[in-house]
Amino acid sequence: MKSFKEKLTERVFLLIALSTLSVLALITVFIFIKGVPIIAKVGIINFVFGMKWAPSQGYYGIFPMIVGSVSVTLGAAIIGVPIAICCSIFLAEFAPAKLRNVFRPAIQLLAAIPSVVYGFWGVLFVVPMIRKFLGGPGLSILAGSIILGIMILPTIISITEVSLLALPRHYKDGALALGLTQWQTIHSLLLPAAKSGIVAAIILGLGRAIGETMAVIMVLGNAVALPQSILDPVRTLTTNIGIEMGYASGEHQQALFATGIVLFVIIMLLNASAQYITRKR
Amino acid sequence: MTQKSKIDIKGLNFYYEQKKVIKELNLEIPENRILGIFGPANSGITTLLRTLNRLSDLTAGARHEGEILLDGKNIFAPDVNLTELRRRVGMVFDVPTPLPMSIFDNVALGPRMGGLKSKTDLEEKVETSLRMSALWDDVKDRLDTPAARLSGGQQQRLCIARVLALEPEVILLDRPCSALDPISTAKIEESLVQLKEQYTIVIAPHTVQQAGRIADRVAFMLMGDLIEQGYTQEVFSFPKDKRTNDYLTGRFG
Amino acid sequence: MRMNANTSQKIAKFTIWAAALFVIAILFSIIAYILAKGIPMLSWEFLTDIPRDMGRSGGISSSIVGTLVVTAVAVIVATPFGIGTAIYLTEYTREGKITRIIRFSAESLAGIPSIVYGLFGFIFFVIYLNLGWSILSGGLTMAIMILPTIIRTSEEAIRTVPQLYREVGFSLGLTKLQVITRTVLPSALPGIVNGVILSIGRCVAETAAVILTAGSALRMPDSLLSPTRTMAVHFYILAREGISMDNAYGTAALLIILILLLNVGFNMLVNRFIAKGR
Amino acid sequence: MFDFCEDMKKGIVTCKLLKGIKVAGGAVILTLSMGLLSACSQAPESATIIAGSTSVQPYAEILAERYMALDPEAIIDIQGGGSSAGITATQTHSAGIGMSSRSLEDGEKDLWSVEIAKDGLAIIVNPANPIKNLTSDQIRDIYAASITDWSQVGGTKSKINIIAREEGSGTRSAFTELLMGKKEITPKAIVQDSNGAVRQLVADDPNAIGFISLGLVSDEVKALQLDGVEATRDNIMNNSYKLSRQFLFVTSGEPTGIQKSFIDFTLSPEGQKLLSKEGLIPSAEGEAK
Repeated sequence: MKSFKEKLTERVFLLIALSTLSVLALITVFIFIKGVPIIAKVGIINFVFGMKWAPSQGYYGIFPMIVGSVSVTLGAAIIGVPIAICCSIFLAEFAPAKLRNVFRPAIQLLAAIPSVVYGFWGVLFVVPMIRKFLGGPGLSILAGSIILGIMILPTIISITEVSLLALPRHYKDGALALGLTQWQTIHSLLLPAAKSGIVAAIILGLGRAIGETMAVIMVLGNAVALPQSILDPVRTLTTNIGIEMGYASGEHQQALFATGIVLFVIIMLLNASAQYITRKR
Repeated sequence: MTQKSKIDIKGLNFYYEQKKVIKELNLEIPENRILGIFGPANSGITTLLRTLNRLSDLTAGARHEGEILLDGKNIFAPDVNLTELRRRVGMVFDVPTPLPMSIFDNVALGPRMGGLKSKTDLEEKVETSLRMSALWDDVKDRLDTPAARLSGGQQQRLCIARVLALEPEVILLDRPCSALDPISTAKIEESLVQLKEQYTIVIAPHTVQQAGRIADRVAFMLMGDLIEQGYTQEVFSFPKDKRTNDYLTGRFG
Repeated sequence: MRMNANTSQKIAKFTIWAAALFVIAILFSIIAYILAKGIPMLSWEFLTDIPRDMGRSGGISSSIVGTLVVTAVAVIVATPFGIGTAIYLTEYTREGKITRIIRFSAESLAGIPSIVYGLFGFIFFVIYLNLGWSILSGGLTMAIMILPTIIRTSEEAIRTVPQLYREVGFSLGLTKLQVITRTVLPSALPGIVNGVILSIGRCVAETAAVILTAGSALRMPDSLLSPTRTMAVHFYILAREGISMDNAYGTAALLIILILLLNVGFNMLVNRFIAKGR
Repeated sequence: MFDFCEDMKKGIVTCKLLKGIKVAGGAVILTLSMGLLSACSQAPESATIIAGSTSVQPYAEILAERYMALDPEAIIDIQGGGSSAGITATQTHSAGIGMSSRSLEDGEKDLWSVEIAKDGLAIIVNPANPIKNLTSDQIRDIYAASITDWSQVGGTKSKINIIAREEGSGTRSAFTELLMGKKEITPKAIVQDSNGAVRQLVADDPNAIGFISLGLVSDEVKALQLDGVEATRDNIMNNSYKLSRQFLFVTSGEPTGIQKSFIDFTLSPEGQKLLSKEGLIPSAEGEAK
């Protein structure tokens, strides 16, 4: 029999555990309460697909920013994912033990560097390089993609490495015993076997990229027009909030919360799909 | 049996989910003696020991039939206080399990959690327990060092001391020496023989020889069945059951 | 034409090594650059003086204090909730609907961008609870932000505690709560500390969420309701407004050093525990 | 490993949804009350909060720093938030003094306000850019993207990189008001969220054009003449350079106490000298004193 005290303790722990749920609910409720009125007023189609963002004139269309977020995130994935997967293969299969013990904390450190420092570094080195060698203002989708591509490395590397290391040892032994080279083993056996983990890692990395604010404010240029090329400046959903929140009031502020809602929904969809993929394993 | 029995197991059946691991077991455990229960792996011995202080409750899907009487009272009765039962029936595991704290705190943990607050009382209890498990001389100068720094044999004697500090009535030992070298094993066996003056000891020895060296009585289990029990000398010299004989002479196991 | 197996092996090996070295090079270049520019700025005066003239001169003591206190509030609030949740998930329940809900919530919280936390903290703590731009608003917002990290690392740490430890506890006559606090948590401590250190790093580095909740006031905070400007925010404003690049580098260098210390400190901690035979 | 929990089966798993909601509600209340509790346990001191325009903010910080040095008892907190937010905060009494870099609109006229200084707006380009002068029309056409190449205004042939401030910024609205007329700033313009960032970018990019506070113009960038008039303080004071705006302090009702003495300090010769040193143009009200 469980004593009353034990039951009470259990309830207390349950209550604590439900704090995550209640906080999530609070966040959802407050962001929605603040943002929904303006969406209702403008109309969801006009808000999401509107091409013009000019709060001072009452235009609240965030489509260019959705395009901005998507293009920068894709760019980050194109740059970051191959490097990240190489690095996790390096960690899981190639690195000598000594190097691994240096490399892993280094990746941790990469995750710990403040995003403003990344942004600053981008302004100092990446943006001028682009301006000099590729033309345009430098502040661009490309600059943002490079910075974000680096920033998502730790997320993707650590999760991919874990899913590579979680594979049964005999997969590798078996393949090597069949005379496959190390690389053949990795790309024909290990990578496919760890596929769901890698996909989840990439999705979480994309989530990080789409949610990053400070670094991209500094390197993206934040123009509210649809970009024509990767050298054009662009604004993302996060930077729209970050750059204008300081000044906004009234409807303008509501519109920024509404931008937050759109961001929130995108992130929740990404999370849910990452969780779904991991569960399915 | 002339000896007073401390524990009386009656018609015990034990299941994990659908699997029956102890079959219709009847066994009396004598007071102030060492009972060795031996047999090949998967005979249900560990389960039996874990049932005696109801640690088996922790395993999902475990259930039982029959009763186990401790001093005449069924430990499965609904009003049994588990905490108290486990204090009366202490357990030492097959690998040394020092907890991540100092030597002193390891031994003092049980009494402290049981409500003993006085520092001097605790110190006295720790010393007595460590003396009884023959560890005191090794560690008396470094009681506040982490227990993990002790050698394997010392760790296991620490675990015995930790159980002794609870002042239990019965001590269960599940292959306590399986991870130890012969010298450490000898020391522990020596302490056990001394301890039986005050305690009832049930040991699952890791070798038949160990049972021979220290047990007063032995029981042989096979696949969940109790095959044979009796005084150590009798069972070892003149096993009644062929399977016992086969096991003792090394035909299987 | 099929590539020869050995050639492909060589190319792959080269590429993978190159990628790894490239990443290290980037990391090194960022850190080295900031440190080279910033360390000469670090002086006793810089660390102990409050910012003067918008941060153009003087030091950053009020930012250091602000950063530490915001972080402390966040960690003090989030840690009990995080560990408590981890305990509930591992010790008190089996996998089922409730754990799924809790895990889903925690993982969702982990994915929410910091700017959204900033929006929430602003509307909830700053406006709704009327805490104003303050250390408390910033700290509580950060607490929510780091909660999932602490839950996940604590849960992982608790799961790796051998079942035997629990059995030892029970066999010593401990109650369930005593088993958890006396045997499980101490064994899980290194993992939990890891989570807390990761979270501290996250608080120290965060900009978007704190700028909207803790404000950007420069003066030395004197209560939890004072607004403050954390070091990351101070760096952002100094560098962005072009107020003083020297002081911006100094602030960034201090941030990087702090983060390096946290990481190194943690690794040493882990090694010490391993050395102790855990 | 996790299925070893004691007596768990009967417990929570069967917990009904209703109960769950009740518990979740409890957790919410717990969180809320925790916040409130911590709020109440800390008696806030009577800090005077000055909030509003981030253009005014740095100057207010300098004023407050000096003011607090003179009167150590006084505590003044400066917050950004933008002109509109600052005005709203003043109306709702959550800020003692509002800072505005735009003039008051209808519905805000009930507030008491005073001009603390004037700020010039400089049109800046990279020092390597040969252009020295642009007309108002040319600037308007550039920002409306009907002129897109420097060669169209007499420069070398290269695309113009337009840099603007963000929506809601007082600097942007002043620029729009004074120069753009009915036209809009092109959405293709790069947007930066501070004077410093605009200046940095123009300093780095030979093809860029931007606008910042006159006081923040440095050697790294070149301020253009507007319709042939040099962007200087004197030209602003004699009204020949037309790009300037007011910086206002607003209070709800006639200021009293610390608000009054801080505003008095701002308008005093010492306060005005501080602002002047930072590149602002002294307020007419200050000179009147």
